[in-house]
Parts: sequence; structure tokens; C-alpha cells
Amino acid sequence: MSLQMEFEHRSKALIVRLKGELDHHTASTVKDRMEEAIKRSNCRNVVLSMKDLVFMDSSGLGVILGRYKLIADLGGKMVVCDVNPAVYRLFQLSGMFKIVSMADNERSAISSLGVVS
Amino acid sequence: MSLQMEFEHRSKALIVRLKGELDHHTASTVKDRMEEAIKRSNCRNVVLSMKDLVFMDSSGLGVILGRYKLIADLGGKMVVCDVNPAVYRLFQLSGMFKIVSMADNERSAISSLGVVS
Amino acid sequence: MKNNYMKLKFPALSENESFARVAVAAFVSRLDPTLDELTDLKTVVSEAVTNSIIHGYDNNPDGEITIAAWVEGTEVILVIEDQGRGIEDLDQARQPLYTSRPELERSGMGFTIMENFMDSIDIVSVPGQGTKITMAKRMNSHLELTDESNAASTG
Amino acid sequence: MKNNYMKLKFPALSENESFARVAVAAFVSRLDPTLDELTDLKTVVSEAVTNSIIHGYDNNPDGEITIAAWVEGTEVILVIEDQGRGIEDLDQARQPLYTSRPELERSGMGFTIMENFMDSIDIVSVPGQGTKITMAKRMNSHLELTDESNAASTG
Ligand SMILES: Nc1ncnc2c1ncn2[C@@H]1O[C@H](COP(=O)(O)OP(=O)(O)O)[C@@H](O)[C@H]1O
Ligand SMILES: Nc1ncnc2c1ncn2[C@@H]1O[C@H](COP(=O)(O)OP(=O)(O)O)[C@@H](O)[C@H]1O
Repeated sequence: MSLQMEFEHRSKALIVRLKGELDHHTASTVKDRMEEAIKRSNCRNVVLSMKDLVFMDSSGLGVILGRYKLIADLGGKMVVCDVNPAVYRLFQLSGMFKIVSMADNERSAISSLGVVS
Repeated sequence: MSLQMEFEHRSKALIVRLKGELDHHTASTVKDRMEEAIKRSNCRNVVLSMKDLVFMDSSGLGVILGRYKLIADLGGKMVVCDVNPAVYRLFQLSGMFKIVSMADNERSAISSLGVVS
Repeated sequence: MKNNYMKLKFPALSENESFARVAVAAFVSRLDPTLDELTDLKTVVSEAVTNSIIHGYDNNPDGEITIAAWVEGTEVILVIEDQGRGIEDLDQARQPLYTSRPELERSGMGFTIMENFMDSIDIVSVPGQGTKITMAKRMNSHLELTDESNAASTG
Repeated sequence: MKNNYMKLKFPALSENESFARVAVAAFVSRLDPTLDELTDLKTVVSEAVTNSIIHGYDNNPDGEITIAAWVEGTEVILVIEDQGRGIEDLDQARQPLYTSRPELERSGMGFTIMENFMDSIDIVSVPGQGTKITMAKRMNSHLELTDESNAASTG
């Protein structure tokens, strides 16, 4: 299990796909690899796909919030998509939706970026 | 997980399909349900399919041997089929193949019964 | 009829967070929990164990964490314990979004999640001695099945 | 670098046979074992735990079973222990196909499987006091990964 990541560089956004389990143990990998990919990317926006994320706890909230701040500092936007009910509940409890926007899937996440930017 | 069983009554043999994990905890279910099905069946031969058996230990050997004896007493034959490498090793270690015959799949198990009976 | 229980000890290594989740999930799986109940239990185990590792032991793997779990009627009880730093101000610690370690990107949501996902939570913490979290959750599945299927297997 | 370990206790209930297998499998999973290595470990855990339940405690759930597991270099060590009846004649007990409980449809293959699936086995048993089985298995996977990935997660 553990955590795997997939990156896709698009013109409008960097797509980051999380697979597996995001906890304190795997959070540092997510932090490091996302920062590296954001630095290399030409675009400031990030779409975070949680389609294949099978577990997440509050350490996941922390690492997502940290990356949100970095992206916001760079003038970009972050959209999370394909959020399963368990992760949705964590986002809701923590008030995360007040700052990070959500989309049903990658396509609508990218088109929402097209409208706002 | 645990253990599920499926029975199919054919003219030449009673087919018993084991799914899940066969250990000491689940062995008594296998014993009881097989004895019941053998009693109800018109034919004396049994094909034991292990296609979907994901775990087995020596308690499984014990319960299979016990059913073999019952069937042999009734004048029938027992053929095991679709044996995965892990279960194969247990059969080999215990000398089980000297008494129970093996087939690749249900079809060849049934046709082997046709020849021997 | 004796109810089932388990007691598990392991060092404060972050790789044990997933191990602890799987162990608790495997223990309760005989009670046939729903997927939601299982996710809730895995999440609170992850929160409490992570807290013991980071806050209790400051990531020092000499520290040891204990998980006890058992069944009482239709409830699952979890006790997660460390002999670490302990908590000075419990009221503050339980506040949503409060964290003493923002530099580690903690969200401050651990206790809030435990309170929300379980039916009850009791925290006993002594500074310099450690922290013990007792949580209970009622399961809607058929716990009685367990004793019966166990009795059947002795034959 | 501290090596990882775990210690697990549970009562002599047959439903805990699968729990014990899953717990050990989850513990070693961080060492990235092959599927065959994992099956071998699960099988020997099942054999030893089942023996403690049936032979050690005669299915009495007041009996408690302990599993300790740790990593030494490239080896996984398992210690499975009960405070049950103990074994009078160890040489006889270890013989393939020998069982003291044929009426329970035991195959007498438990010890033979443990000997064949592990690299080493040591049995200490005292009649009236209990049985302790220590087994080791060399893993062909990269154990060193574990410490590294743990160190990385403290940041
Ligand atoms: N086991 C523990 N040992 C010591 N302090 C703890 C422990 N668990 C929690 N705390 C304290 O309580 C605070 C709040 O915990 P929590 O709500 O889980 O948020 P977070 O882990 O994100 O900081 C922590 O920041 C820490 O100061
Ligand atoms: N933990 C134990 N406590 C007491 N006796 C045991 C224990 N484990 C094994 N034995 C004895 O050793 C014998 C052989 O064990 P084993 O090879 O596993 O075969 P089986 O379990 O099928 O009888 C058992 O029949 C029992 O008499």
C-alpha cells in the first residue's frame, strides 16, 4: 500500500494524483515531491486528484494546507477533486473548503480554473 | 474474508468450491457442510475446487483428509483441482497426493472420474 | 462467554502508523463492521498513534506505544497509550485547529476527529509521564455472531 | 538506528487465528516481502497459534497467546508463546503426521510445516508451564529501506 504519486503537467495546471494512504508517515514524501513539481512547473495552479486515495487522516490535512499556502503565495489556485466521502468529512470538519475549492473530477477542476484565472 | 462454500450437484460428482481462508477456525464449517452435502447427494464422488482458496494451513489438510476417508468409506473418489502453489506445497509435504488425486480444473477432474469409475 | 481482546506494543516509528491501523481493523473485522465504521476506527487509531510518536516521544523510537482493544456488548473500546511528554493544557489541546507544532505542518485536528468519529473519548495525560486515550464506538453489526462461530470451531 | 518490533497478546479464541496472521503480515509488509515469503510467515503463525489454542489451552479462552516479532539484519524473528499444557515428548511431537488429538482431525503437520517454511526453529516447552516457539526467516527484500523512509518522515 503506502503512497504513490503521479504528476501531469498541463497548460492550465499541474495535476497531482495521490494513490494509497496519506498519513504522517507518507506526508513528507507528498510535501517534498509536490514542492519539487511546483517549482519545475510553468503554471501556478494545482489540481489535486484524490480518486485513488484509500486513506487519509489529519496529517493529510496538514500537508495539503501547507501546499495550498505555497501555491497561494505564488499567486496560484488549488482545486481538489474526486474526494471520497471519508476525506470529504475531514475537509468539512477542518473548514478546509473555505480556502480550497472542490470539483467532481479532473476535467471540471481544470475548467473551473479556466473561469477563475 | 473468512470462508465461503459453493456446492454443485452433477451426475458424476458433487462439486465443492472453497473460497477464502481455510484454517482451524473455519474447518468445522467445511466439515459440517460437506458431510451434509455428501449425505444429500446421489453420487459418491467429490470434486474439491480450490480455485478461490486464498489461504490454507495444516488444519485444512486435516479436514480434507477426514472428508476423504468418509467418501472412501462410501466407495467414492475425491479429486482436488485448481490447487495453487502454496496449497500444493502443503499437499506434497504431507504426502496427501498418495491418496487424493489432483486435476488442473473442474472439467478435467470430472472427466478423470469418468475414466476411473 | 469470554469477550475477545488484544493488546499491542510497538516503538514510536512512523511506519507503525499503518501497521496499527491494519491491526485494529483486523481485530474488529470479526464483528463485521461497515466500511464507514472501519474507516472511523482506522482514522482515530492513526490520529492517536501519530500524536504519541510526534508529540509524546518527539519521534524518538525508544518510546513505546500500547494499543488495547476489546469488545463490551455492542461497543468496541480502544485504549492508546504512551509514556511520553504528556499534555500541559488539555482544554487547549482539544481545541479544533490548535497545535503545538505548526512547524511540522500539523493541522491541529487530531482530537477533534477523535471526538467526532467515536461515541466517547476520555483523555488522561500527566506532563512528564504520558498520555492515555480511551475511546468507545458502538457498532451496528452483529457482535454476537463471534462467540457462536467460535464455539462451533471446537468440534 | 532502532529496529522495529511488535508484541501482541490475545486470548485463545479460534477467531484470532486470522487476526494473528494479518497482524504479522502487516508488521512485515514494510520490509516489502515477496508473496511467497508472506504466505510462509502467515502459515507458520497460523500453525503455532492454532497449536496454542487447541493443544496448549484446550480451547479455553482464559488462556493468552503472545506473539513477538522483530527484525535483525535481514531476518524476521517470530516468537509465539503460551502458558498452557506444554509438551511432554518434543521429539515425538515434531514427527511428521504425529498428533495427540486425531479425534479433532489434526493432521500432525504443524511442526513439519514450521520447520520447512522457516530457516530456523527453536521449541522450548515445559509440561504444565507452556510452550515458546522461536522462528527466524531470512527475507530477500530490502530491509534497509525502512529506517530510511522513517527518518525522512520526521521533517
Ligand atoms: N500523545 C500526546 N503527547 C503529548 N502531547 C500531545 C499528545 N497528543 C496530543 N498532544 C498535544 O495536543 C495538541 C493537539 O493535538 P491534535 O488535536 O491531535 O493536533 P496536532 O497533532 O495536529 O497537533 C498537540 O499539538 C500536542 O501539543
Ligand atoms: N502449544 C502447544 N502446547 C501443547 N502441546 C503442543 C503445542 N503445540 C504442539 N503440541 C503437541 O505437538 C503435537 C504435534 O503438533 P503439530 O505438528 O502441530 O500437529 P497437530 O497440531 O496437527 O496435532 C500436537 O498434537 C500436540 O500434542
